[in-house]
Amino acid sequence: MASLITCPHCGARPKEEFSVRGAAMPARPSPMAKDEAWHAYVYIRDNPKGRYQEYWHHAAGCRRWLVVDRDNLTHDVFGVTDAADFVQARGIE
Amino acid sequence: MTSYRLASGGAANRGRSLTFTFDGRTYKGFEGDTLASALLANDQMLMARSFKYHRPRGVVTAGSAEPNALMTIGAGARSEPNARATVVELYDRLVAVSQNRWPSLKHDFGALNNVLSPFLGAGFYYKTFMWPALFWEKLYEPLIRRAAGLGKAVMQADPDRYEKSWTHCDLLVIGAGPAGLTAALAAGRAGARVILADEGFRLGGSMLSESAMVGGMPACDFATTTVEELATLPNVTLMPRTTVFGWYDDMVFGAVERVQKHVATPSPDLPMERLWRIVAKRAILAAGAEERPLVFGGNDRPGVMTAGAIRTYLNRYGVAVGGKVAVFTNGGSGYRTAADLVARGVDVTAIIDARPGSADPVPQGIRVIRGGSVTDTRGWHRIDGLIAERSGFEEVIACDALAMSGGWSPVVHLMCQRGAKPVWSDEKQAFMAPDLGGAFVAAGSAAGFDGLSDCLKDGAAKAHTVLESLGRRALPLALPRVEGEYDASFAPLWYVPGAKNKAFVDFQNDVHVGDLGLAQREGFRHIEHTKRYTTAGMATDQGKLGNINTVGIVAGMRGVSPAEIGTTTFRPFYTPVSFGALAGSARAEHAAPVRTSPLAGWARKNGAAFVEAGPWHRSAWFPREGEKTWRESVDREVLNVRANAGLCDVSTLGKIEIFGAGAAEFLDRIYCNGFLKLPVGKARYGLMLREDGIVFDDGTTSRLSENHYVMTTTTAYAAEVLSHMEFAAQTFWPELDVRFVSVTDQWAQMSLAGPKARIILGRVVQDDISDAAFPFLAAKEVTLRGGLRARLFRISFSGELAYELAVPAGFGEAVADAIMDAGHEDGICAYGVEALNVLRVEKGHVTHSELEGRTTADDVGLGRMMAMQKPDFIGKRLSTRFGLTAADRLQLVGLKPVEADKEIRAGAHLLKDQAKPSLANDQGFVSSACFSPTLGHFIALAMLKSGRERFGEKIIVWDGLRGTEVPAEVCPPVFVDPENTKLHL
Amino acid sequence: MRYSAYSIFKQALSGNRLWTPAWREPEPKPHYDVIIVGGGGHGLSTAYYLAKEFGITNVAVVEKGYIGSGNVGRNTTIIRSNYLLEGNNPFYEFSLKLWEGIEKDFNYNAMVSQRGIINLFHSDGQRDEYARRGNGMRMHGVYAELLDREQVRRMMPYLNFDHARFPIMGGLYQKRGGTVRHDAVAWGYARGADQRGVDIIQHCEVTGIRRENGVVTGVETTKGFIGCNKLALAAAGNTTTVGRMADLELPIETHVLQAFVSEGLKPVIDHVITYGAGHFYISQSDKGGLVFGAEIDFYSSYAQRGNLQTVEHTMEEGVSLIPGLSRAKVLRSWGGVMDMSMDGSPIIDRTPVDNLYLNCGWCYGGFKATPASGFCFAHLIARNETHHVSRFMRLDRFERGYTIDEAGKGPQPNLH
Amino acid sequence: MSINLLHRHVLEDYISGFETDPNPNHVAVSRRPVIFSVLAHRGQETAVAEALGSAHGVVLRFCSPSEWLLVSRTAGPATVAGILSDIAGASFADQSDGRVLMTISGPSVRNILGKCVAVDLHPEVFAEDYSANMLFCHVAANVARSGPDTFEIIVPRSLAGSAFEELLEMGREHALTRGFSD
Repeated sequence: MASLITCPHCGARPKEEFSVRGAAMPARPSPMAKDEAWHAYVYIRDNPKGRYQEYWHHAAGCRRWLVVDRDNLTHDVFGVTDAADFVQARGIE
Repeated sequence: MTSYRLASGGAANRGRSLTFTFDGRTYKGFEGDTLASALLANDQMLMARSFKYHRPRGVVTAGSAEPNALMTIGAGARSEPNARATVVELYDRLVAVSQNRWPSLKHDFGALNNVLSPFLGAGFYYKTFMWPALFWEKLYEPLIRRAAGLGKAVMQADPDRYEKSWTHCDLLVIGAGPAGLTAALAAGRAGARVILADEGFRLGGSMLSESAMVGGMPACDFATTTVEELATLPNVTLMPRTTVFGWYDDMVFGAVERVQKHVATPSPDLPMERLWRIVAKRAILAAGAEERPLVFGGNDRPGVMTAGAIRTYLNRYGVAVGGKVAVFTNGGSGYRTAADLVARGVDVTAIIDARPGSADPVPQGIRVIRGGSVTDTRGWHRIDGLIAERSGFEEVIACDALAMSGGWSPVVHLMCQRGAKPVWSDEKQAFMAPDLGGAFVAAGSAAGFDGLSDCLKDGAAKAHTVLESLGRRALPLALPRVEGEYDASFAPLWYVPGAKNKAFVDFQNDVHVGDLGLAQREGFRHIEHTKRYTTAGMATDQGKLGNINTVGIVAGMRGVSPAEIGTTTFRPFYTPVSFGALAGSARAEHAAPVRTSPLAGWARKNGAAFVEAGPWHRSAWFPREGEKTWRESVDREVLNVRANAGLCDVSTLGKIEIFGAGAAEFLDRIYCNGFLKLPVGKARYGLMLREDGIVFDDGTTSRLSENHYVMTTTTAYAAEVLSHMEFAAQTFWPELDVRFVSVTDQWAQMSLAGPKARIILGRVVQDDISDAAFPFLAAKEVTLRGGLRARLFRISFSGELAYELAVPAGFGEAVADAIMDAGHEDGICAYGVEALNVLRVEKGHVTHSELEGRTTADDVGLGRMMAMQKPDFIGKRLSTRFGLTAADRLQLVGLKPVEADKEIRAGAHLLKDQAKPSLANDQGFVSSACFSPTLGHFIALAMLKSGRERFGEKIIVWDGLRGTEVPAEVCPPVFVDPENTKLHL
Repeated sequence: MRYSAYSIFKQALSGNRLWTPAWREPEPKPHYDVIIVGGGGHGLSTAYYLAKEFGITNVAVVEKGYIGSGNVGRNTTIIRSNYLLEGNNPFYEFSLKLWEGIEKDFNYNAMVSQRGIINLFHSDGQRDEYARRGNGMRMHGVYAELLDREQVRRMMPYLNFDHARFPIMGGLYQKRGGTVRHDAVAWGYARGADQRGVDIIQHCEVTGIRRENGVVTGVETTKGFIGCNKLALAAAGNTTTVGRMADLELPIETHVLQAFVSEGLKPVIDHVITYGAGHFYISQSDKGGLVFGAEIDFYSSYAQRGNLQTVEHTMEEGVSLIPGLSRAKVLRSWGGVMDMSMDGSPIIDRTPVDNLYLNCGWCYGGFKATPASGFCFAHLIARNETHHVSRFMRLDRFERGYTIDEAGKGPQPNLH
Repeated sequence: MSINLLHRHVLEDYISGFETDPNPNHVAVSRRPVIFSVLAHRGQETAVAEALGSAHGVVLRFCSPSEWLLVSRTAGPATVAGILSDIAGASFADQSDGRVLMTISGPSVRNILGKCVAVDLHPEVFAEDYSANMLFCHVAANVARSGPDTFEIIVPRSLAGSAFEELLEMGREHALTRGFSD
């Protein structure tokens, strides 16, 4: 994972083409949500050891935001999806 | 003569003689020599001093694991410290100098440490040098520092070039010995994209050093023939002189190629070294095995070498390391060395075999002491004898070299760099490569095979397996017949009891068996603790030679299996890599790309001084004849803008084109102020917050048509803002139809500011730009005289009547020239970012000096911009937290010095009048300060506790760093034209 | 056994055979007053100060590996107190003062070497930021100097002054900054704590936190249940994993930071230098190795290893700053697992669970904090009240809007 | 007054005065190609891609599933803008002055580009007419294969000098020459 990310639009690309934002969970709360939900969204992190979904931006490529589904201990990658698809799937769940 | 060049034999090119120097003396060697082989050929066995005790040391290996023979190679800016003589390829006029000795290699004062060694055991420095406290830094530490270290870095800029390259393959084969060659051949013939990399300058690995016959020819010739065939295959890339130093995620390997390290006069068109990132679908590690030294008393004496190294010097380089060689072994390697020596006419005085018996063939007439051991050696700069012991009887055996063989360790380093641990094998008495699931496998002796024929076979077999997993089929390889191979098996012997002298496990760091025992006694029992406490394995060879003995010895002391002790962690780099190779071409002025403004040429013509602004070079001021300081130029520019007009390059601002039916809604949520009602043809200042309610960036956005906007961002945050918007569009509000593209590079943008701006601009623009037709905040496409389409925005950072004109970048210079011509009669000047900064401070406009990642909109007086009635915008919810709205927050104010001639500088802090400087009394800080030529004194913007309630208060601007305290009056932050009359002229 | 030149002399005469273990290897007792989870620098210093300063000696430090196996043994050894914000500056200054007396304090030579640290600046804006920081330090009585380009050149003539992409304009210099031998810190605290009765229990992994009626009663470990009156977490990169056992929700994301050491060289770099146009920092150890690093790898990771691109970037910055390094060789790289907090500053606080205490969020800056972190944490555990220098390092500061955002980067941990 | 509309190429200073007869490995810079960014709106990606694919006199460079660069060396900007205006669901921006187009060709082109990009340019992987955005000499660029040994590279104008300089440096080993193509 740390050397190459396979962008669903561009193929395998080196790390330097990307910037990383952080955890892809949870979703941005609704404007009406409680303060606690907003606090948790902005500041609290699950930070699991193991499987983890993370936002990566293919800044020097297609400029799409991606979600890299990976293991943060072994650095194995399970899949890379366009963030819009991820958000849509999360919405359905 | 103790070591010497044989009359014939070896692979060095005897037809080409090379001259080199070592410590100032001139020697001769041959092309194809290493520095070590050439020194040995000249009977120079003493090559170095050890790190701690400064003991005399010779070469102990013939490869990259060498712990002793480190030298400084080359002169001046090209000198390289800590080069291993065993891998330095000899070239003509090479200059080598020994290290870590004074005054000379032969006579080194540091050897006093050797006498003091009982007091300098492992970790002694943790227990002393504590009293008196001051003495550590003033006395002890400087002494220790001077004594420590190895070679000298010259600290001059490197005259040579470096570069980096990516490459991709189906199969990377690491190591071009028997297994590597057959693996590459099998895969290459099958049509796979193969890279064969080897750290040596000649491909062939151990076959270059062995006396066996392969396929009816000497092993060395067989290797050469195979390499020649590989070279004809277009899908095979041979990479000699290339060390694969690291295995990283996703089957990316780091490798360094020494392109010109062996060249007397480097070509300027080639790099000195080249860094490769190799992306391999599969990889085979065929790095061979490392021969273990034996741990016995006096095992570090110059002339004590591994048995394999002695064979390499003999067979590959035609060098006898001694005239009378003794052998101490626990396996077949020692016997093979004896046989090879005898075959070349070198005396072998005895073979001491630690085992009671073995089937290894003994060369005729050579005495074997079975079940014996070596307990000590004699000699100082070179071994001159050893003490052999058997069944309690000792004898002195004269020798001038000693071959030792403690068995073999597969070289599995690379396969353990990503977390997998090597696996102990009782059968092999060695740590073996971990099972990594097939993408990366070991072959040959790296996989634990002993014999040459097995290694040849295993290489081909592994290639077949690997190719199959890639869906390729390889034809079976006809393997050559091997004659005269030897049995490399051995019985374990971690250390030799009864040592009468220090028995070293880590030669370079001078760690001996006693140190390991001390570490155990003191509780440093975990192998990582043992390592860190004794420094075993922390030298430049990273324990390639000694770590296995350390593990074995510690296991013995603890009465457990080496499996239970385990190894320390294998980490990059396999062998040390130069900073230069890893940095590549990104250095000096090329450390990072430069962004050039389309108006750079215009600025240069007008005499600009440039300044780095992130990636950009920006025009800072435009000195004119007679102006002695930058301030004179800037003052003139500012006054001229306020009185007449000035032209400034603002092309570096981020420019983002925004399209879509959802764009208005999107902007309304991205900015904290309202954007839904922005009319077509108008620009609006906008403030973006982070989700935590802190200001992120500011800029203007103009609506060019119903669903088409153009946004400007600050120069510094252009990339971040675009990423942020892309993120929001994609993940927050995917339902909004909005698209972005950066057009920063498309437009040359210039700000024309000053009371005469309209008159001047009117001479360049065809359209009606009267105040009525083009009022403040108008934003429209216009046509320039000459027909060029451009974008014009009536916005102002300076507080003057001002326009920003954007034209296609290629025309920027022409248009800027035209404006300067058009404005000549009205006194136009070029002005730079320094004057721009003064103008904005005078006007109280904030930049990232104020918006520094901790300020809210309200802090900088823009709180009323936040349209809290909007259902949602980024930063809305968290902006109302208690701490972000507290009354004692720092707020933007202006400052005027009470005495007009006093200077206020940014970075100063604020104190109440009469208050003493302390954290408790700290009232805030000066964020921006400048001399205001308009007002004739310094002015500043500052962040002051509850600042807006304190206008009129006298405070102290405290700059302890620069030793000034300036009384100042707190005032509103707008110094010039607070009523904004000039904007609407 | 007390360490001294005399003890070395005496032991040498008996062949160094009579040295005794630096710490015991006890089996855990059924119950302790305080259990500290994490045998790194912070956990060990907490135990040491609990025993020495607050008289609480019935303490266990439980460590899943060997002591010092975390970040205290894999950092770049820098100490300094050149912080900007009120929430940080007094704390780190307190820590630096503790460093200055540490060897006598715990009778172990950790080789505190105050060789001076310089933060180089490369633009007017950066100079102003550093001036603000330096003046903040001076206000707190912490000496700092703002050096101009020529002053820096005289001190460090080998830096790239003439062919730099980002020319050096000057630097903020703290003479009292420097380096400390990192392993010795863990060992010195461990030995000091052990001598005062603290049980250091290695190879003992916490697998659960037992609670009854909202109060912690002890920990489940690979060596069985161990009871306690108070439980203190100092688990760095593994804070979330342990915290989850008590249902803590934390503002922490775990990242990897690489560090590097070169081959041994004769002394060439006397100071600690940080590059203002990048993240590169470097010093030279007493052994001669150049110890250096740069930025984190940017993605969340629990692996103690990094990627090649970051390695290369680090070297690019290194050679850009110090051209003479080009032909020197880097020997080894490694990775440390960082508990990055959401504002880049640490947390020393109580938790929603009574008698459970938290020490985390050190990001990549925890080493220099080791003494003060242990002292303040011990203070909190012993007295149930916050030490005044750590009073801003609260867990609820995010909710209340009182973040300590030294870098001004907001709630994205990999930017701090 | 009328403005003397002299157009200036950003690589003028890097090329004029350095021209030689092209070697086998050569990089040629186009003086004034027409380059547009094209964006497909939500749900229109396929339709826009199809429409762009059938446009004449232009070549299409892939940037993302909803973004392309449209390049023409023959048609004028007005013509291209006209074509694009007719495509429903597309927005576009003229980038002709914001992008620099260079063509590198020769027997060593893959060796040279290996030092500039991370992507595997083997013809089985990166075939003719394939294009994508990628880092090229530390700069975000678009790279397309236009022939067996020919690649077209589009870089942002402000960074073109840096990228071009580095390309030349990486080409030294293979005697890379430079020039304008027209």
